[in-house]
Amino acid sequence: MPSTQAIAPALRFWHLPVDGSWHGRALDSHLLLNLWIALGLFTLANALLVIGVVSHRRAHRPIHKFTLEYLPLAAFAALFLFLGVRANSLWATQRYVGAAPEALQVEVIGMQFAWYFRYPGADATFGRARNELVSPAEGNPAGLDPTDPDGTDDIVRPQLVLPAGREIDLSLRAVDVVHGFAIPEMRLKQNAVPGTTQHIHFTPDRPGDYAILCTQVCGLGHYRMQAMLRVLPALQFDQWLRQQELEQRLEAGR
Amino acid sequence: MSAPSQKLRKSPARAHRIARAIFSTNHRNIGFGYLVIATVAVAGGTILSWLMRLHLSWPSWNFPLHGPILPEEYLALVTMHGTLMLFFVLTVAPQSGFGNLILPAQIGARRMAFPRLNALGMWITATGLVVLLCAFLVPGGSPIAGWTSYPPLSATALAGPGEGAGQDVWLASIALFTLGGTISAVVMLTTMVKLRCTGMTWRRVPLTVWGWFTAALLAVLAFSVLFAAIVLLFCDRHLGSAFFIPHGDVINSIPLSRHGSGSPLLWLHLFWFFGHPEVYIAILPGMGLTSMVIANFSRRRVFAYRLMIATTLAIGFLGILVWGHHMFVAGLNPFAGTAFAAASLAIAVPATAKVLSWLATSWRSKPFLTTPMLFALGFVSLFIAGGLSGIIVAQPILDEYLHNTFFIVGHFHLIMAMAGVFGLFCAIYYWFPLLAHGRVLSESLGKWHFWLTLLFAYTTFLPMYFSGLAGEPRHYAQLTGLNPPAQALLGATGPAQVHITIGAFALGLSQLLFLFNLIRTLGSPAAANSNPWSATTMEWAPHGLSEPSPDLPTPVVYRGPCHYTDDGASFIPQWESPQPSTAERE
Amino acid sequence: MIRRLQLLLIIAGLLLAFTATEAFAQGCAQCLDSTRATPPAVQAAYRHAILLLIGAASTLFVSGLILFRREP
Amino acid sequence: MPTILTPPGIYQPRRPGRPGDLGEGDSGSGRRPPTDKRTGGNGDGDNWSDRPQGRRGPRERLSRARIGLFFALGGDLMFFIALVSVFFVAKTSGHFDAYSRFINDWLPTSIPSILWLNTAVLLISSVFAEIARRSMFREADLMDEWFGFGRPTSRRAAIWLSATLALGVLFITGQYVAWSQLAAQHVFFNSNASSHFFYLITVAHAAHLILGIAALVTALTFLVRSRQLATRQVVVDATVWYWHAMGILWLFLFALLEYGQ
Repeated sequence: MPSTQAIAPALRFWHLPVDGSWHGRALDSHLLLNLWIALGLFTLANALLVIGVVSHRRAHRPIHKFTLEYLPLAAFAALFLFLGVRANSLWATQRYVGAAPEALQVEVIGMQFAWYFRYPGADATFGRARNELVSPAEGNPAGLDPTDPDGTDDIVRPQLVLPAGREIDLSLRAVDVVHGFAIPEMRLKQNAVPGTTQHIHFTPDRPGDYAILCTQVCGLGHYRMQAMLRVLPALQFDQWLRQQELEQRLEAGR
Repeated sequence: MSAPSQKLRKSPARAHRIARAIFSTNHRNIGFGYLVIATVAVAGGTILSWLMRLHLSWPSWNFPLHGPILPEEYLALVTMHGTLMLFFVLTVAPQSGFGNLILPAQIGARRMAFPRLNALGMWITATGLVVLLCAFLVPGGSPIAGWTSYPPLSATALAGPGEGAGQDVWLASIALFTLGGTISAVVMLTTMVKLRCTGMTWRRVPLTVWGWFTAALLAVLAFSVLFAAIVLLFCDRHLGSAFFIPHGDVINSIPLSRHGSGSPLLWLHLFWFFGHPEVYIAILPGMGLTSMVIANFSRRRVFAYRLMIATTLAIGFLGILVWGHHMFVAGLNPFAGTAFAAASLAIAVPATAKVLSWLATSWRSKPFLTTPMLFALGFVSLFIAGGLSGIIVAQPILDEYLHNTFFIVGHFHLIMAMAGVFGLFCAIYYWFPLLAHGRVLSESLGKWHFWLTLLFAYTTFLPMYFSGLAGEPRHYAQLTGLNPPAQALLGATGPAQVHITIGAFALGLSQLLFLFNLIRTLGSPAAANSNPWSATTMEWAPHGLSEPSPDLPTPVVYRGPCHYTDDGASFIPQWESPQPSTAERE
Repeated sequence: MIRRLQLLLIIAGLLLAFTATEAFAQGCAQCLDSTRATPPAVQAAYRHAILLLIGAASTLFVSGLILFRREP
Repeated sequence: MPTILTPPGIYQPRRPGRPGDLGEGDSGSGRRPPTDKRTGGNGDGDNWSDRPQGRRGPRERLSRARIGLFFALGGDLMFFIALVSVFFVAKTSGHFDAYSRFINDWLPTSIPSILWLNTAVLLISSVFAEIARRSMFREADLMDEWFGFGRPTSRRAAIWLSATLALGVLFITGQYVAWSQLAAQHVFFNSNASSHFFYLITVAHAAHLILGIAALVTALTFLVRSRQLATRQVVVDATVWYWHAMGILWLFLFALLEYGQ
């Protein structure tokens, strides 16, 4: 699998942002392969079209051969099969199986028109959450149930902070309408459908700030429904998390 | 009481003519009616798209008499643009419009089956368009949920402006559309099955008819499913049911307390079960026409004619099985994603066969590069440009990055919108002599029109691929004032936005050339030549399109279409009897 | 020739459909906690619904085609 | 542009065409007996094989109407298929409560037993309709009419069709009774998930039956008014096939509601 530097010029040619996740490399190389093939076929087909039309001599017997009818077709079918199988192996590695049990659990809550992110806190279990209780104004954007002790140490933030190099298991929730959770620079996209929980897992490996977008039209504020993903080196992340837990404990104690 | 009768007595002929036009059951009037519907819709849709582009490129620009476009207004523009163009242009014009105008003549019938039903279908569709346009006037404005109207956004007025009366009007309009479309499809199917003239065996049927036939079959199957979905959504909106609304859904911190626990995914399934066949309904007639036109002006038989029939049917059939590829990241089970991807890539094979046939038919044939031929070739080019990206987004893992970005927008605008429009222009230039008493649209103006349209089609829609690859999502009212990383990511597409906008305006304005051509030609005197393109199909036969009357010879077909001598110098149309001796013997 | 082609295509389509629908389901297939996963009953229900739609539609499509072919 | 090879034009038989006559079948009075299923002339200057396909007399019009009806009903079937598939999903689906337990809140609606009666009524009406349809094609009576001895077919058919009409109206009334019974038990459309479907399915089917009743009325008026035997045959035939389709559809929907919940 080529490194990011190797395919950087290609990415730039196709206006693709550089990716910051492990599975992104494979996805990029497959995407680039597809794009080059598409570009090649587009040029070839249009060239054939133009040449065939402008050529001055008329070929007397029109071509009607079984080979000409089915061989190219078979070749294309093989090409599509190859691409499909290659794509599906990537799809399978990302989607057929869930995240490893030791992956960092984060819950993503989408609502008109903001993303919130919930960390399980010290007890590593999410507290009960109910949509009816969701109210960002009263400082409870996740709809935490106050009667549930597990929820007291849950950390809810409007910004997603993740450690580099560790697998992340996101579980997507939507409060009101369908939202599209997308991090283009992580080559990640999954709709958050109200009433269901959608899981998606990935491993960020390039520290930095990335954009989290909503990619499913969700109302008049759709275009400004964004959040920031900050990927920190593992140590800094641990510091950050410990600090958040501290703050949370203070809040709960109050 | 007496006033109207007075008026009638003043101009009885005029009133009579108007009444005849309105209550006419003649398939030509009905076909023209459909074309009028499509023209109104395409004009409206184009203007809406211009407003969208202006706002996307210069968000802070104040429109005269209105001020800046608000985000919800932008979404309303997107929704109405999509609905007008897809439902009332790309479905109505090629299928119902030219279907009614040309189809009967092409199968050697002088009329459609069930003429009254046919007229009813046209008027229901027209009502649907009027109702849709009313969405601009209702309080709250037109809907903002996009042409796919995903619930719960479309399921309650709480979800945003335009989701009240506007969404209801939208539902009513689309319900009418599906009704009219089904009626028209049933009429066309019966005509094609029963009214083919003597000798028009299924092997001799032109590919255009195969396109219409497959599209009509898909319409009958798909439209009623959409109608069912609309009924269910209406119940959710007004009768307190919860087919598409999940349990404990809270919108604007107001709980929608409903019995039962539905799922938005249910709507996605029903909608896309309709939505994907709909795409083929829009493009299949164009494919058929392209094959026939390229063959006619290359003076060659269609390369692999029977394979082309098979691929038309295969594309239609597989079109029923692939709707899930619109839902790869919408919460579909990943295994289902694989299955739908396989079916979608399977469609690429018959589609490739069609492209190969088009290339092989025109290959070194020294064709007559008339305007219809140029538009047919343009159709091929655009079909390739849009189809290749279709193979990319058919792969779930790549769709995970490209879904709902402008890459998709570019894809379906090239393969469906632009290819569809080129098919329409090809049909207009090709069949104009039939519909306008032998007048031929000016070739020089037509060629200018073609080259400008092709150039600006690519100028407008190719850059969308790149802005999509850069990550620009659909339905974004503006790409400014976002949070810093998003701004850094999407702000980069600024130049592309301006480029696309300019292209869109140029594309729209170059159609004025066509209007001018149309008006000028209609002003010119009628011509005599009944078959100016030396075509072989039945609609060009003497009296091909004339009214049914007992004194006209009954059409008889003796061979398949596209019989040309190898040097292309001469041809034998379908209606020429092979051995006149038998005729004398009778 | 074409009959064989059509038959092949239709069979291929049906096979595609029905092998595919084995996996058709909704919701969360990757949840670590089984309480959040979509219950198999629901997945089966979706599977049957999709099979029903595909089956009915393709039958009608083919029968329409047969009607067209049966007329001379 | 190239020249056209023009063999001499083929012989075209000219029919003495009445203005406005598109060769639509034939009025039962004159020319060929309407029971004659052959296409192809028998000497009387009215050679139907010279007519384009689709205009070759009553049989052609009949099969055209039937095929149109087939496609229309195919679309209609897809409508109900969509409803039923949603029914299957809604029946099993539920939600997770606060304690992460899966709650399936589907309460089967108790089907009023009068629906059994209605089903029987609908079946009998279908039988009557079939008798009416058959009687429109009984050859002896058709020949009678052709020879001008009154219109026995239409009289007999009209009686049976009115019986069908009566039973159809009875069925709709029965459905109404069923709805009011449920309403008396405070089961309304939006009571719960299954009641949605009960009302949705029964009302949708009732709407189709009301269309059928309108068609029956039309057919009866045609039986009384129309001069053309072929037209009467086509109208009655199409109406009755529609009626049968709705009867069969109801059997499936009723089985679904009775046993499918």
